[in-house]
Amino acid sequence: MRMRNIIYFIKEAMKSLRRNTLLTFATISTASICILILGIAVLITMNASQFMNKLESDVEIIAYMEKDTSGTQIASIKDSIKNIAGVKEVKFVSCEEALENLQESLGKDKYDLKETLEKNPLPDSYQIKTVNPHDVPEIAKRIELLANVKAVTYGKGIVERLFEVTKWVRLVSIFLIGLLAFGAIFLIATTIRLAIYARRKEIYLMKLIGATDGFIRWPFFIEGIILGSFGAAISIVVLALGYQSLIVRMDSLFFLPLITGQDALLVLYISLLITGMFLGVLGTLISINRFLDV
Amino acid sequence: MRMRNIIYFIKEAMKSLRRNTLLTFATISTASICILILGIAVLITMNASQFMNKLESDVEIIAYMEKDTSGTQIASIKDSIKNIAGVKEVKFVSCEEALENLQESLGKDKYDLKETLEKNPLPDSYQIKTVNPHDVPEIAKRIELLANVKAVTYGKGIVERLFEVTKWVRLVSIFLIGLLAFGAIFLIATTIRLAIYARRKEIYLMKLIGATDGFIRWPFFIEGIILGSFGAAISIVVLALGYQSLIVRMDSLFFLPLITGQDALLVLYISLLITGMFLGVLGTLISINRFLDV
Amino acid sequence: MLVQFYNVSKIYPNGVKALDDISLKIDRGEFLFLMGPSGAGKSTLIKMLFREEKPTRGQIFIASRSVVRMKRSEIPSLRRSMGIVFQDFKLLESKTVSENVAFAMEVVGARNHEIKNRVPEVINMVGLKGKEDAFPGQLSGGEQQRVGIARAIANQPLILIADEPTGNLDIDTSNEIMDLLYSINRKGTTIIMATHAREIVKAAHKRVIMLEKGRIITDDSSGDYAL
Amino acid sequence: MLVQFYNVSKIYPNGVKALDDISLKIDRGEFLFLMGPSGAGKSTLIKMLFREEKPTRGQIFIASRSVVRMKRSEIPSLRRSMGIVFQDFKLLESKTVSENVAFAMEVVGARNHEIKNRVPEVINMVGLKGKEDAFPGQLSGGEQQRVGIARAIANQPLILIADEPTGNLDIDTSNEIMDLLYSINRKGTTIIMATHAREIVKAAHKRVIMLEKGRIITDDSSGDYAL
Ligand SMILES: Nc1ncnc2c1ncn2[C@@H]1O[C@H](COP(=O)(O)OP(=O)(O)OP(=O)(O)O)[C@@H](O)[C@H]1O
Ligand SMILES: Nc1ncnc2c1ncn2[C@@H]1O[C@H](COP(=O)(O)OP(=O)(O)OP(=O)(O)O)[C@@H](O)[C@H]1O
Ligand SMILES: [Mg+2]
Ligand SMILES: [Mg+2]
Repeated sequence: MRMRNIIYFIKEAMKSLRRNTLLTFATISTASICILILGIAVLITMNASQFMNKLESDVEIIAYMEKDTSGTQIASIKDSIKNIAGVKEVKFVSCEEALENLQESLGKDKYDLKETLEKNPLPDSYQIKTVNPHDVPEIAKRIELLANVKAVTYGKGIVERLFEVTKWVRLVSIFLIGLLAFGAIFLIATTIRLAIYARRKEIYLMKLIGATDGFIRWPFFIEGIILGSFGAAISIVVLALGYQSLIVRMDSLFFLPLITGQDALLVLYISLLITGMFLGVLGTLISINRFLDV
Repeated sequence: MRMRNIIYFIKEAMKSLRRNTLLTFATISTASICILILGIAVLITMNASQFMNKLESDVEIIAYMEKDTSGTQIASIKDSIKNIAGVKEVKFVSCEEALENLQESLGKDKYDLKETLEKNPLPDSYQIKTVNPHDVPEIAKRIELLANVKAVTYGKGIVERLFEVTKWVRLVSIFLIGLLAFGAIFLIATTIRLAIYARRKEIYLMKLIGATDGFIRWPFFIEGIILGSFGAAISIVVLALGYQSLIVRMDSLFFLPLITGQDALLVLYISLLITGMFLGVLGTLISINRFLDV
Repeated sequence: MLVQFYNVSKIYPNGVKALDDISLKIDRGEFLFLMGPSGAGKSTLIKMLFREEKPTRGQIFIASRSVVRMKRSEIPSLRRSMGIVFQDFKLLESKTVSENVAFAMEVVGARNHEIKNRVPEVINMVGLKGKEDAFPGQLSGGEQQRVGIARAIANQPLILIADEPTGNLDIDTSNEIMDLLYSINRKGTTIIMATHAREIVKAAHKRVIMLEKGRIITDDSSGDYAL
Repeated sequence: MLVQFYNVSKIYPNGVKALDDISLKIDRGEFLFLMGPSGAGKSTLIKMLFREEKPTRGQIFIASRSVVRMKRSEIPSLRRSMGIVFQDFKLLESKTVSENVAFAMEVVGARNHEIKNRVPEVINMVGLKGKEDAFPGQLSGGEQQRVGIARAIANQPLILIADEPTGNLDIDTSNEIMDLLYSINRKGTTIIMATHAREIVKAAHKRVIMLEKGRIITDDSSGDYAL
């Protein structure tokens, strides 16, 4: 396509956007609402996913030692555990620390366990984290086989439940994002189709005086791009401002941190912009052809 | 309005729905997608809210007795606790049961605490549930003042966090439902406006040959009602089928029970139907007037 | 006096002066031709009668009611007292020929059996028997124009306003339509007709008003039209 | 031979037989009037030429190319070789008078400076100077019709097809437009014009084809038209 034509088509597109105000307004606002909702859904999913990763990564294995294991044996067990593929971190918890923790969980300063107990009934132990939390049950089984390991726990039951929950949350959110994306495509395409329908006689006439399909399509395409990206831009501004103020307000929830990485957000915003542009063109593409057959 | 007119307007509406297939299809599908998404959001919120209620209602106060409290004293403490306003349930846990529970949490059959310990270090206690979980900190304070109560715990810190989280989840979901509802109104109204825009010349002409505003409006209103409720009906069918199959599939998550009460669902579905109808009329109402001023 | 124009001027929002100080009286039962070159203001004058356009200056009375000061809610009843043939037909695209004619009667609240009888009758009068179920898009130009005429006469209006009603008709069909209009006129309907068809006007011997550049240049009641 | 019709019939999807076994030859440079009563099939015949409608039976050749068997992608170039005045004008509502005319030139890929020169020229030719920036909705019926004519002649087409181009024009303006068409014809453009204006046809002494009920009833090359 020659340069002259591109300029011509852009001019035509701008003119028609200005003259069909109702159609322009309807399409831009539809696009921005759809993309805003889609963007919010993606943000929520991103945050939920980060939170679930955090929950999952908290899952750890505790391996209890036999009561009469010697210091060197304990050290060699550490090496054996570290050698298991998928183990990320191994931390030693002495029996004294364990008692301290137990004391704490029962209510510190209320009962003095050490006072009540003549000797510490708890064993030394290792806390083990895995690279992939889903490997926990597998790795726990292998640690249990090591010499001098008396027992292994990892919140059996609870962990499986947690994984079951996160699996479902992920599935449902993918499904929802998919549904919203489909909805956005469909709604934007429908609005564009109605806007083009309102101008069907114009298209018909253009064909009658000899315009090629391409000649008619190009300005509509450019309109689609402008409408889609303009709508997306509006929604991105709203989303960015809203999310920023949410971050400030939810500061109290330090234990439930929101995604604040500017990189991740930037990627999201750019993707939304591209989505808008793409939907604008796609909507035009699937709508205009049925009016071109003259 | 006379009966004859109602019948006439309904006939006109049906005819125009049949003849403007593209507009009919666009409006129905927009309405059904918007209402489907709104319905899914409400369902998710209802389930999340039920889940959060369950989490919150799990919060309980444990009141530890002094070691040397007599049986009658313990019984009288129970009465004192029950007399506190807002207390729902009081359950006695003897020191033996408490030890059993501790044993369990350390890994049953791995350590025999009873064997290691010479005497039980744990006290008798009461587990207390409140009518409103948010009263827990307040009530805990009052229990602590009772005679023979050595200490009171209720997961301080964790409970406050839980309440903070549920507060935010509730806020965010109300906001989202609001946004989606607004989006649905706007998108449906926009589609209807475009559909009416495509027929603006017809309306203009009707006015020119002497039709009153009401005479023109009525068939459009009826169309709005039909389109809105038909769109809603489609989305309700999809929603009901989808949710039913989800209930079956998520059966494994017995600890995260979905709302299955047919009453609650029926109320939801009927509300969605009314919403659809209402949006159809509202969209028509705000759209048609600007084309009537001839 | 049925229609009175007092010093009516019309300046469109874009500054075009379409009518310039028009004063005019039309009697009940008259048959009036409006002539003049393209762009003289004929359609503008006609649009004033049923308030599609409002004059910029001046007063218009129809049956002693001021069309200019009329409330919005009174406009429908004004229009219902008239039958209007539009220069560009203005048919309802999504209704058939019968439905287009019936619609005009439904608007005035005619009874069902009246509509059922009258619609085929007027369709027949304009020579469109057999086209009852066609949509406007399936008709020739002249056929569409005649649907517009049928619609305008269906309600037996007090005033019939016709803007170039024979522009797309051959001479024979034109003559048939004119005969129809004369007979309606004889039954008491006042008719105002804008036209370019000199042959018709010459043969009619009715009052002719010539417009040019928005002004009345001749108002010849005798109908001895000559150009 | 520029245009050839061989036994062309057209039956519309609703069963109406608009053309019935039409055979016809039109030479390069001819000026042809199509006449006949309303609904005779004039517009249908015209629509065949630029393939707005396809014949149900028969063959049509224009400049030796079959219009019937033409591929979809060849249609634009066929239409670009023609100028078309439509019975219902078919102006672009959202473009001004100038833009409407310019658009027809942009479609054929004319250069910018050509467009800038030619557009005011043809607008002037049809007597619409001063209306360049008006939108079609701001024009009188006859002015709209002349925009359609200006658009059709802008590209100096090989064939000019005009469907009732003077239906909304007074006699003086009609004569000016006809003079314009004759001069275009003299420069070599073939003109096919459907009309009801007997005065024009009588004065022209050109070939006249009379249609009735979809059939050619007379084809009078002498132009000694009489009815
Ligand atoms: N809506 C409008 N806005 C601006 N100018 C207009 C409008 N309608 C008509 N005009 C202008 O007003 C003048 C008179 O127009 P009008 O339609 O009354 O002419 P007319 O006598 O009916 O002509 P014709 O015989 O061609 O139909 C013309 O110059 C026209 O361009
Ligand atoms: N799209 C269509 N579908 C069905 N029938 C049609 C269609 N277009 C035209 N007709 C019918 O075909 C016949 C010829 O129509 P056409 O438009 O060719 O007439 P015409 O000679 O141009 O008449 P006019 O002088 O009134 O414009 C008419 O009876 C008309 O009703
Ligand atoms: Mg006019
Ligand atoms: Mg025709």
